[in-house]
Amino acid sequence: MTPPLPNEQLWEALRRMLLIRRFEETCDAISHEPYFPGHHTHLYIGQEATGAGVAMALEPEDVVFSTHRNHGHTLSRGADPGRALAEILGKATGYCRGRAGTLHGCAPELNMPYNSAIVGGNLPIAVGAALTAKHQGLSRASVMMFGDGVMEEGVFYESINLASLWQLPIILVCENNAWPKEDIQTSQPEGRGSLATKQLVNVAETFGIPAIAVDGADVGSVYDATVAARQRAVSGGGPTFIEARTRGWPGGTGKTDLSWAWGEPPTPWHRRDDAVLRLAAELERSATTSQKQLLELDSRVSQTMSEALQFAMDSPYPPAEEAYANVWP
Amino acid sequence: MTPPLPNEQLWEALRRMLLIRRFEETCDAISHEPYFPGHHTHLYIGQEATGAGVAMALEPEDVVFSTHRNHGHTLSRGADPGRALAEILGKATGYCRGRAGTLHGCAPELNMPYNSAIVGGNLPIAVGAALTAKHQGLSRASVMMFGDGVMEEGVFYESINLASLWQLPIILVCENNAWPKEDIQTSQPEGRGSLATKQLVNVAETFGIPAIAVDGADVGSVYDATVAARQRAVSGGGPTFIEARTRGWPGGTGKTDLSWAWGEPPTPWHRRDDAVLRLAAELERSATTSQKQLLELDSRVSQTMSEALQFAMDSPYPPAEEAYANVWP
Amino acid sequence: MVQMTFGEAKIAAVAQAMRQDERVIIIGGAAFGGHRYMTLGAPLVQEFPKRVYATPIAELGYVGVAVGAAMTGLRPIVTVSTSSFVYEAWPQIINEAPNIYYMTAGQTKVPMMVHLLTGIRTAGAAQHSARPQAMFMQTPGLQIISPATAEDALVMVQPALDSERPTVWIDHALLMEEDIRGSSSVQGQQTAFGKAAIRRAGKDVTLVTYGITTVRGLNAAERAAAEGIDVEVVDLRTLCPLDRDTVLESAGRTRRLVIADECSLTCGVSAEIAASVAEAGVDLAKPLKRMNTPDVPIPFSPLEEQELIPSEDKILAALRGVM
Amino acid sequence: MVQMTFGEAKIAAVAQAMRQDERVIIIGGAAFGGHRYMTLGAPLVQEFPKRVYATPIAELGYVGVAVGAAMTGLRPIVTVSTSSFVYEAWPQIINEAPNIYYMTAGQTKVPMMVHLLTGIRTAGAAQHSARPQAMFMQTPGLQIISPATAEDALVMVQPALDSERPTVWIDHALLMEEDIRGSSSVQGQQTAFGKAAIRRAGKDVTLVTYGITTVRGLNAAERAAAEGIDVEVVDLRTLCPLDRDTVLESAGRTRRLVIADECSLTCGVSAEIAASVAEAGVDLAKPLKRMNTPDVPIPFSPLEEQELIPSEDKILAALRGVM
Ligand SMILES: Cc1ncc(C[n+]2csc(CCOP(=O)(O)OP(=O)(O)O)c2C)c(N)n1
Ligand SMILES: Cc1ncc(C[n+]2csc(CCOP(=O)(O)OP(=O)(O)O)c2C)c(N)n1
Ligand SMILES: [Mg+2]
Ligand SMILES: [Mg+2]
Repeated sequence: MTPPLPNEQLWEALRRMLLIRRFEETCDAISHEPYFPGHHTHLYIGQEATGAGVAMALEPEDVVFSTHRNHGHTLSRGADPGRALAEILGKATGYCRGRAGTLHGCAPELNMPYNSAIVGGNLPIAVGAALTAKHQGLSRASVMMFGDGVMEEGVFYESINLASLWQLPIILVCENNAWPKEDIQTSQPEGRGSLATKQLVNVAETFGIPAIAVDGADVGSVYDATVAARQRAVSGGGPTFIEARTRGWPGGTGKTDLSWAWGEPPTPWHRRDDAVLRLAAELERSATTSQKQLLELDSRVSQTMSEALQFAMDSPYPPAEEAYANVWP
Repeated sequence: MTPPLPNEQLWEALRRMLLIRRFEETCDAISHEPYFPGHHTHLYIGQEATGAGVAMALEPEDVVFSTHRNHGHTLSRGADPGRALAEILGKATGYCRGRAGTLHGCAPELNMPYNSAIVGGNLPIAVGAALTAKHQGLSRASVMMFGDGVMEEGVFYESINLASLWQLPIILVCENNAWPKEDIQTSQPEGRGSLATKQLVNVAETFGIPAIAVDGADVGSVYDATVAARQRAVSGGGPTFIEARTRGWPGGTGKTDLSWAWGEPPTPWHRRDDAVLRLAAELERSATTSQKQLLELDSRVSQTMSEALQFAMDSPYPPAEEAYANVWP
Repeated sequence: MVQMTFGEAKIAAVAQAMRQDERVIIIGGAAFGGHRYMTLGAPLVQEFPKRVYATPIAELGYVGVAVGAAMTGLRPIVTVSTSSFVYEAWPQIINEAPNIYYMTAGQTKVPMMVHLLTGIRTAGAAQHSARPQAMFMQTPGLQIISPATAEDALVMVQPALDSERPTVWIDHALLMEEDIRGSSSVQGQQTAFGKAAIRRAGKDVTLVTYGITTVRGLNAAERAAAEGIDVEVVDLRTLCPLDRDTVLESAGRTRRLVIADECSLTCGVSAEIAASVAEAGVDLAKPLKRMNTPDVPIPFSPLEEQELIPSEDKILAALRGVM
Repeated sequence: MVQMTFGEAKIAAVAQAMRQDERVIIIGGAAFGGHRYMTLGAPLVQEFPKRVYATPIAELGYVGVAVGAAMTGLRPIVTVSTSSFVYEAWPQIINEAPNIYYMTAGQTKVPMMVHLLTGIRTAGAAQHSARPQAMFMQTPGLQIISPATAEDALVMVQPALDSERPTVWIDHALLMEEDIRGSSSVQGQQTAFGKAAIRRAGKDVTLVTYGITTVRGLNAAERAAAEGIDVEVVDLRTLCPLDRDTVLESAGRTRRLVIADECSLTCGVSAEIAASVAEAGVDLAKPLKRMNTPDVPIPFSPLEEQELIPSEDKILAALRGVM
């Protein structure tokens, strides 16, 4: 594969992806500690290339929306990992002073104004942000990052129909982590992967929306597709649907050793589907980058992450009385 | 066109269609009388062939669901016009003792158990009736008659996805009275015709549901499609989507004169799109049926309709206190 | 004194808001009058053709679009027409819009308004007669306005928009028929936004009303006066904020209380008023009375339907009942 | 005396109902325990693999499917998991299911049950902490059960199904943790379906509770007893039917009343209890008190969240407050 991104950008992509990986591994490690609020986190492991590829194709003025699986989206958009983790721990230094938590992670100052944890909750909201852009003649895109499960909810269809009818500047990034379907148990309690369509892109096309499926673990493909979609959006060409296909992380595989990229990955998933290892391997093979440089990047990122954890742990909770702040009369 | 139905069945189809026409003209005529409750009725004029064609292809054990535009569905299923009109007038002799009215017309005794007036309200309910049939191994179909507008509501997609995933015995009859789209003002206050898809059948196909578009003003085509769909349903073949295309009745054209069928119809709509006139003309041309026979049928039907009106007018209202009947504690 | 019908006044208020602020748009079409008054909103479409977005039949979708448009710089007014259709948009109105300001610790605002034609409009049957206001009151983060007079329709839209809160406008399908022109009973009430109005001063009994029951209540009060019962009519005007103070003060003074409310009885608006009065320990001479629609789905048939509506007659009977 | 946890008891009740009646199926998967107790429903899937329908993420669709299945011969129990997701299904639960029996003049019944894990479950934040019960109480035609003890979970499912009414089962995400085994405070209460239970007799003050507040209320009552306050705990058990009589009788006897309710204050369940007591003219020695979650969206951050919950401590404080 020829990298579609110049090397220094691939390097930056890897940095963001590694940061997400180390962040999520940290969340995973502490998620059973008594101070960790809530019962589970939705991690972005395996999907890092999608988050990074999309984010790198966007401009600061674009408005980005996410889902319950948002850690990777805020980080790749440039969120500070300390404040992001503080939010997840319910601390006052979090992006929403601990009000939002893991499920609702967003960063208004980075043009990620709000996050719904309801499957499909943000879909029409993102279309509304696109309406603002079009109505006011602004040159910016609205970007909706969402899971394949959203396409089981009716609101998805209402939303894309509006986006298509009104030709709004929106990029619909469907992160299909249930790909390929044959890998998926369709009788899961929550019915993930339970859509009767053969190809997700067909759905968008049926609604007159240009659609493309890309390898979501390949940052270059994601980046290219997003650049094209953004170009379409800001030039009045309306919505684009991007299906970013990844195979769900099996979970429970512990801390990633970056040297697996040129060594022996412990599972087939790591070999085939781990976006971080794949990009590291590619860079390593490209001869512009040494193993040492890669390991140094990793230790810088890991250091950043330790500091972030320390920051989050040291941060105070908002006091009980603050519960009544920001309440309308 | 070769009639796909034998002549006596076409004759029966015409009888049902004429009954619907005279019924709806009656509703139209009295809808501004002070005793007429409510502010508007949704008439079935122009769509009679769809109602009759579907109904004649069904068996009594099939379960049929409708919408706000239900008069033609209940009548073609065999409802007594007197009791149907009594319901519309809120009388105690109506199919639901006046509780349902025009918007909610149904006839539980004819296996039309309930009617929602919410756009899309009955869609998942009809899928549920199909689930009962499949779960209990019953040889019957669930039939959902609905307008094209339903496809703008998300619940439509949730419903057909379930029907397709579970391969349920349901016939989805979409009465597209906004056909062809170019005829439609898409900026109507209620946004009718506002779907970004080119062909409605594509939507069903995308969800893996066999789909066919037929001329909804041609009773034979509707009948044929429904027979095939029912066959598929009861033999375990799952759902079918039928798009029955009609051009909306322009309204305000007064009482139909059946002799227009072989004479001079007053408007292009009557010439091209009036299902009743088209079938009458066809029968008249077929030489098995004389103009006299046709006019006699019409006067018998009109007589039935006058008696129905009289019955409905003479019927009492349920008394005020009955408001508290059928209330759960 | 405003010389407009209620329907005219509300359109005038929206037009005024649109003239003053480019960010105000309409999503859902100009369905302020519902089916029966299709043409009511026509002047808005004429004056602002590019700012009225007609939509597909997709309430959840287009209400959500309004939420997103509001948080990114517009000020949408969403028209849902008959309020029963708002149930389709429930996830956005109950679980998104009202939480956003709080959940982002005040960083993101959702200045939008949702207009609903609520109420037992006659012949709407069970599915077109919704009175969802008490459900909204259960939802922290929503502002709820319920103007009952032409003058209030004129003066309440702008402050509701200015508040930048997601606001539900509880209109009533029959208010347009009531043609409440400026009259002695409504004129000059320059009540502050969020405050109840004493529509009629009285000393014998307090009648709490809002929306359509204000109209019916004022009529009932006139008839009660003829019987020698001097009724004070307190029109709540907004359901959130809820002006408990004015209610408590009035009821404390008259020591008798009737609450007229078209919601179903259980957990309706009147339940909250009654509970607040009980909790405040207002010393009543006789137990208070709620005059609500009973806990019954709304029938289509006219006599049955009339039986259930908290009508002028029934309000009058309730007033007599607490004397 | 039942020796089961609450979670075990509810699964046992459902299993029993399924054994007795072939028509009972589960739609939505066996999500009776939510995320945290994924495995709770596993025995149901094992015993009845063909009668548990896992669904796509399409609450409106699959609740509607249950409505249609119920009216044509099945008796579906729908599991929505976290109750916040039920807002997606609002049109079917509020505007279809409860109207059908009435609108068809008794011809068509909808014997279905919707199971919801409601409540402030900790760290659910604003969008996963819904307490929608008062909204359901505003909806004529819905039956609402809210078992708080293992024994009630065991005995209430069957009559709810037998009633052939659309029923909402208000469960609480934290009840499973409470592990209320049969204990002296709950045993032997063979209270009829639709009747409240006096969980603890007392003479000084009546405490009305349901669901999770029954657990907290009983603990608070024990602590109050240590302070010499003898609390009578009335557990409502069903919210519709609502057993006002037992509440009125108890409050009339103790002449003091606290209502503990996790709903937001305004128009919550407690508002209805308070209004009913006020309307009945029960003569209280001190004004009643509602102990609710304040009208605030639920924050994620733990101290803020704890501040809002009607906890045992807060209920105790309210009890002291009416003495
Ligand atoms: C309306 C609604 N229903 C159910 C849930 C519970 N839930 C949370 S995540 C999830 C799965 C979503 O799948 P997908 O969109 O593919 O996202 P993924 O987790 O795979 O990234 C579900 C069902 C919810 N949050 N909202
Ligand atoms: C959820 C909902 N939204 C809006 C309406 C108002 N409404 C009644 S009929 C109708 C148009 C429906 O169009 P279509 O389904 O094509 O049926 P047609 O009237 O053309 O037969 C609308 C919008 C409604 N009843 N329910
Ligand atoms: Mg997924
Ligand atoms: Mg149509």
